[in-house]
Amino acid sequence: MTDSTPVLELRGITKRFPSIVANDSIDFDLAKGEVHALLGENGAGKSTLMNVLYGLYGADEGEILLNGAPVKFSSPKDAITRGIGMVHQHFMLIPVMTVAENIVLADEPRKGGIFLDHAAANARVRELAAKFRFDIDPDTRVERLTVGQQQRVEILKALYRRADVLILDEPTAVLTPQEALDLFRILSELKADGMSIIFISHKLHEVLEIADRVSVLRRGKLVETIPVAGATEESLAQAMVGRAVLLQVEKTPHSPGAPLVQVDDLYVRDDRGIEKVKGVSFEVRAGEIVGIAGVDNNGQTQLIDALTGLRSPESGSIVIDGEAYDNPTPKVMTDVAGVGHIPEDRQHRGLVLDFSIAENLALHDYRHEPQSTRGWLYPGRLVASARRLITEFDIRGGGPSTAAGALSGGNQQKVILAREISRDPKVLIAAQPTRGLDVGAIEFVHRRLMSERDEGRAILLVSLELEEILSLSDRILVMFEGQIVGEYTPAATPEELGLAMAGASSHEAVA
Amino acid sequence: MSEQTPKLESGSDMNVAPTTFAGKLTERFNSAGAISAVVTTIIAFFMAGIVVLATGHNPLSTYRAIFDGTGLAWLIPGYGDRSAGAENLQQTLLVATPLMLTGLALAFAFRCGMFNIGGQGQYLAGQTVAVLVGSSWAGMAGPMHIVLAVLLAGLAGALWAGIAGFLKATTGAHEVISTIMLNWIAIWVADYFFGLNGPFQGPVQFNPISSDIVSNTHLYVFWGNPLLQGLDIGFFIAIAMLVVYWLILNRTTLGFEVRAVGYNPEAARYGGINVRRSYFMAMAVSGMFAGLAGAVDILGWQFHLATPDIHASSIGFLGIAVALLGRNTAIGVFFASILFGALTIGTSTRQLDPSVFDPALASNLTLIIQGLVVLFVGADLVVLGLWYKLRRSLAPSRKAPA
Amino acid sequence: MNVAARILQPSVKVTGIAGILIGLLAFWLALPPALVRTPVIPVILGIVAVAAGISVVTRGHLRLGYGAVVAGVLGIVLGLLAIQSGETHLRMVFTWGGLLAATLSYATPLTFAALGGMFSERSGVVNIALEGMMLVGAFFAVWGADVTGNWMLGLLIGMGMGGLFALIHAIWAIHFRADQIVGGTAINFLALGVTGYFFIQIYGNDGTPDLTSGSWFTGESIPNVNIPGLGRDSFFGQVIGGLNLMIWLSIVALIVSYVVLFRTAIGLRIRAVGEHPRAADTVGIDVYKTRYAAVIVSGMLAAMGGAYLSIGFVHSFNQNMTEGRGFIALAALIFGKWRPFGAFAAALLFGFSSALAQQIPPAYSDSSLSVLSSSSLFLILPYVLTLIAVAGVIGRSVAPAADGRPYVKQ
Amino acid sequence: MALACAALSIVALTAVAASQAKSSKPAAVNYKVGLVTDIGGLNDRGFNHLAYVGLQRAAAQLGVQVKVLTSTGANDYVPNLSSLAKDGYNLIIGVGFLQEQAIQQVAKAFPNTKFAGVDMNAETDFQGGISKNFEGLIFAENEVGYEVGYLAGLEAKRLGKTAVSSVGGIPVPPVVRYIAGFQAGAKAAFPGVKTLNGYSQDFVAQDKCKNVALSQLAQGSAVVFQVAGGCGLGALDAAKEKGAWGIGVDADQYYVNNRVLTSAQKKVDVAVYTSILNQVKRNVFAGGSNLLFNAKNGGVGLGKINAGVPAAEVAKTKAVAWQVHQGKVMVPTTCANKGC
Repeated sequence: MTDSTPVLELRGITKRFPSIVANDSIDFDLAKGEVHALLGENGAGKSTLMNVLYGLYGADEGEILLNGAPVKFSSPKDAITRGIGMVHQHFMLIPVMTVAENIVLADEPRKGGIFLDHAAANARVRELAAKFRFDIDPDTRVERLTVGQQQRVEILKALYRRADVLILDEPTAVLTPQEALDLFRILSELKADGMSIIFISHKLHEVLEIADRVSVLRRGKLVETIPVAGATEESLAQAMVGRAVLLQVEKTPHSPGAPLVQVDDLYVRDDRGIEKVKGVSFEVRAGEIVGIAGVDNNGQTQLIDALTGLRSPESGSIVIDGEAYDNPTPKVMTDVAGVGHIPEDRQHRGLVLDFSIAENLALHDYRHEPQSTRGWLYPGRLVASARRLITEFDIRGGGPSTAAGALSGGNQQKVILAREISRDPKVLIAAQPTRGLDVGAIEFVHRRLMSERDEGRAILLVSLELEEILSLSDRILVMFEGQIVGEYTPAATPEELGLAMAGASSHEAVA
Repeated sequence: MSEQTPKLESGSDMNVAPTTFAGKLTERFNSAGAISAVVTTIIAFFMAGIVVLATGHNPLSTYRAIFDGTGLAWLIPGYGDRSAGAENLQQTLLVATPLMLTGLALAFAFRCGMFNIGGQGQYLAGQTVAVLVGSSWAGMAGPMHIVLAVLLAGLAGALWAGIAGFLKATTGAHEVISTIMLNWIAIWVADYFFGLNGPFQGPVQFNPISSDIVSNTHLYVFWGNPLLQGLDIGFFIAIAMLVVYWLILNRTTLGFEVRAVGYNPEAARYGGINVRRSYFMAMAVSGMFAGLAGAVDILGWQFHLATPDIHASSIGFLGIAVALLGRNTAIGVFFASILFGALTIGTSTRQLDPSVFDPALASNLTLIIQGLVVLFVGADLVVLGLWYKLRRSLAPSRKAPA
Repeated sequence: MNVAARILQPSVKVTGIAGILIGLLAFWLALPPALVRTPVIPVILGIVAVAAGISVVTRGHLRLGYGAVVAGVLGIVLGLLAIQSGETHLRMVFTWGGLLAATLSYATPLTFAALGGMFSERSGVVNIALEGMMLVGAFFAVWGADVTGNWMLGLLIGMGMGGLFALIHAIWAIHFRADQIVGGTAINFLALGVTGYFFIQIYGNDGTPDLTSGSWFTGESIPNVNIPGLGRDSFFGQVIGGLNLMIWLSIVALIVSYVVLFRTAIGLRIRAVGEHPRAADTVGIDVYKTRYAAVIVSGMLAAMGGAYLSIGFVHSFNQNMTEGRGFIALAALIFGKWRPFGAFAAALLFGFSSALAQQIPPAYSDSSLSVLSSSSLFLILPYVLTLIAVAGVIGRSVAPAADGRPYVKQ
Repeated sequence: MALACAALSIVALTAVAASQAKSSKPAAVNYKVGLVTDIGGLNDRGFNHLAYVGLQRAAAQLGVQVKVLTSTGANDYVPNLSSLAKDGYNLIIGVGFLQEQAIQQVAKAFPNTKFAGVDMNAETDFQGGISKNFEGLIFAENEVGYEVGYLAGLEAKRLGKTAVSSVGGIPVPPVVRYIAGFQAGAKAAFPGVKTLNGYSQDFVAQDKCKNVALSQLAQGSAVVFQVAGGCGLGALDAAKEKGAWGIGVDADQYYVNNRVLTSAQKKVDVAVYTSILNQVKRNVFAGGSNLLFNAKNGGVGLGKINAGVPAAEVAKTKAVAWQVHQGKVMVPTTCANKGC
């Protein structure tokens, strides 16, 4: 913040997409050695702006100045050669290649002009890793690394290319709190080394912790740019959302009944044969929501797969409403056991996007009366029952024969909710039920889950969003590396949960 | 509510690209409809015309001559030679019949997200069984015998394709590779069956030809001279199968499952559909259509199998082009098979005047046109884009003076 | 329990592999030079192999177990068949030198095409059009050699045309984002039509002319390489003494492909584009250019395979002379797990079984099974083997992650 | 009866030779002859092509109007034959046994049109009997096979080799007859010789025949007899490559390369021409029967013998050929010990 010319300056950047103006005349600057946070809700235009800066999109209007001189980036290559590095939200790493190969890609050390110099590549990576105290073996294949380590590979990629501007796109979204702390340490070291950093986030406390200045985007427009010193979570939230922060879900006191889900000592392997669920036991009773918190990829997916019959458990037992299901199929779990399932990826797993709403709503029931008899299908009856559900669940954007793919995310999720709930399941498993939805849709889903709980269903909620877990659950289980490492009440603090999610067995471990 | 705000960042919710082949095709075809099928065909003919021109022939008179040979003109009252037209049309429809069925075979597998290149082998399995059944049990009543031969041929096709479906379902073997292997296996097994010293070689000691099927298993010829390969009721079997295809897909739970798996196998699995069973069933149904194609050819006009003919046939491969141009719909397959049937007959040496276009070249021209059709089906969006661009560029110029 | 399972596992694997080997032994013993003449031995060995397979299957290693079962059954059947045939004829069939030379000649076009397919698929473009590109290479190599009077130019012209057809495939796959299987199918149709059309237009009823052969610089066909010092009748002389230049070139292409793909920066980039095009794009690799280059190289390599067939081996062209070899090459590529030496091994296996299939029938000409002497049944051997291999004895092979997916630049 | 007809054709062959000398254009005759090929097409370098040559000669020398139709699939046979019949062609010649059933059907439907079939034996190939408006044009391939086999045996002996071999396409009757004759001839000239035989299962793909031939050469064959049409050119190529002898088939294939020992000619062109000539000039037609073309009437015979063969052997071979011509050698039509 000492130099008068900013390292980087964006002037009047406008980027339009067919249906929306994603960036509307945005000004932004970055000083040397500063961490400048870019804050905004999903869809506010943060990633678009960074993609423009990184040469992935061309801006419709405006200009980019680097050290005071205007530049034109038509591809990431231009941005890279000018010293801009980016750590994407979804890592741009090639799983089957080694750390070193990933890092040197497109700027490889060579022998004799064409041959890849593996030794030199490894040496260079070791050297960089040592400088910033990264614990990484250049010869390991990236698919074997933890998420935190992969992120460090991404940062090394930028450092290897001698970036002096580093863009981090929601870097903590996939990290445990502990890993996030590590990241912050790394960032401050980079900063001390003279790196200028753009830090994109929608988490207020992180911004306050790491950034020097913060720019807030809302619906494609820059709302304000202020120094972090003096800002508060409330003021930033106000600027970010533009209205009062969202309502807490009204939670009625719960009165749990008989246990409907009983899982005992369950072991599950993933597709590659790796044990992902290791001896999990818990129960969910009628009329309660049990939340499973945890960082992504700690066995939640395999646990749900086992409970819904998508994956055979290695050992252990699953009992639904008193009946044991040893090796069930999805059909048995939905039809016989009465388990409803809101899958975590609604577009790839929850819906057949090319199917109509009516067909999607019938995805379980097409094989039963009255939708079909003896294999003969009655499309008219599918449409009739779809009409009812469309009204009941307030699905907007089309009629029974509209393709599900044409609906907005919120309405797609309503189709899934309608399908699962209308079958009157005893147990409802909701995985990431609000991921990628906007505020209104989130509210709808939350309210509906509460009311289903009150109807007496046993609900298992799996989410990566701590806030969601805390505000909906009656009991909270934390999953770490395939095991349940703790049970909490909704009164627990995010910090407590965060520690458990990071695998700290007790408070001493952190100190 | 903020529902209306479109999302761009986190999910690009609105337009996730379909993950499967069938999904992609359908997405394309839904947006395209019949227009692009027609445009595709026209462009293919245009490009082939350039080839014709480049090699020193007149494309217009060539196409005219081809058209005259197809017999389609018979449908236009008062045009050309009626009796020759009728005979040509019989041949066109006779060729279109198995194409319709192998086209359906390909289309059904497509709808389940699979590319069944094995139509040829399944067709041959059907032919083989039809010959074996048709040439045995001479005493059986005709209609019974025919029904039995047709059913068993369909079953043979289903089983042959089912192998590929089973392998895909259990071991994940890619159906493109396994069906190609099964084609060759079918060809050499049939070659062994009917070849010299083979177990089912016919009565002529040295000819690698099967026995003839008994005459009461010949399908009834309803148009033309039965001795001269008139049009038999196999044509109606094919038409009936178009309806069956539509019904299975749209009116049965099997069709529902097949379509769901074709569009999105993951979601189908989450919905409780047995995806592996769907793969197997889809291949089996697909093979059944191809097997029926074999049966109608044998019972309709071929009456026996000679091993050199086995190697020369390409009905199954043409089915690929038929299904693609027909957009995997029953009605599309109908028109596409007529088109390709007509092309085959229209370019035959007996139709094409050598002074207009060398018939030996013409059959290759057919292949080129088929290739171009498939090529432009693949680039459907491009075709459509050009079409809309053309329309846009025409529209303002008309409006301009106003 | 878990510990016990872990200790047991290796021995299960050993049993399975032993089962497969015993099954193969059952067949081997009935052939020269061992020439066991009693049916007892293959039957016993085969049963042992099957038993081993079943025990492995029951212990959960399905793939390995079924492999051993299949090997055992094949061992019994083939072993018994071999015993049925005349000893002298068997010796003739298994003049290993001739058999291996035939293996190489069948394998070479496959090797070229499979290597070509590897470049294309490693960059993320499925190339089902190898067949068409081979055919185009075969025809235009003859045409080029005929017109220019020089095989080198012929080869170059064939490769150029193969590259041109590959370019069409590339434009469709990369820029139009057409489905790559549909596009490839179209190229195959087109190649068949175009080569047939020009073949008849140019050469008419007489077929392609007799190409003068032999000379390195003036011949119209690709010369054979006679290695001095290797006698015609020695084993090595029979196998490699007079191989066509293209066979040696295919070995060179194999090694070069390996080095390029796995030992150079270019190869790293090609593989990156095939695995994760967006990642490659974000570090500044031009995904489109890389894919174009890889697909065109694949067309040129496939065309070399075709050229070997036409101006290398038989010195003429026939309509559809590649007869589905492109698809076999694709299978070899998958069988070989998208790796050069794996694909080469698969091509050799296919070539060997083709050579064997063609040479077995004469062995039965004076046996009680003389029906087999003219039989085409053996010709299913390579296809059955490929089917079994692809179906899983080798395990599921994983394609490059972005294979077949068009890349949309943002 | 068949022999009687065949005897007539000798005259015809002489006429061919005579008219070839001066090729003045004859007056047009109001006689139309159609030819339908099988799926091999006109450029099969085998009997379809030779039949076409015969047809062209008839057009040039007899002044008949001709038309040729090629078949691309089994479904073309009947329409091709019948469209010619409908167009008023007087004689329609089908080539190849694949058309047997089709020609039977069409002959029934057009009793006033005459049909002839190359390689179709009217006496054995048609189960239900054949109409009187059909004549078969068949060949004694075994006789010429014997002649070339004899020369091959002599050469193997001279060169100190132990074997001669044949590469068949698909084992169909003419191919088997050729090979049977070949093996008998070779054994007659060199009793201890081994006779190898293999089939490529293909009439087109040259690489398959070449591989079969290469393996035979590796087993010590001195002479490779190709009996596989276009595919067999690969066998001749193999023989040349390994410095052995090749023997051509059907046509005189001395032009293929300089290692062609001789050719076993099956004069399909002559047969087609004769059949037409019989009709136009003499009004003779072997309805319901065959015209047999054999060594006696010159319908099969040796091609050019390579200049590299010692004169004594050429003389011996010609002597044997004369014996065959005289009918003094009974040549088998099937192989001993099922050897082919």
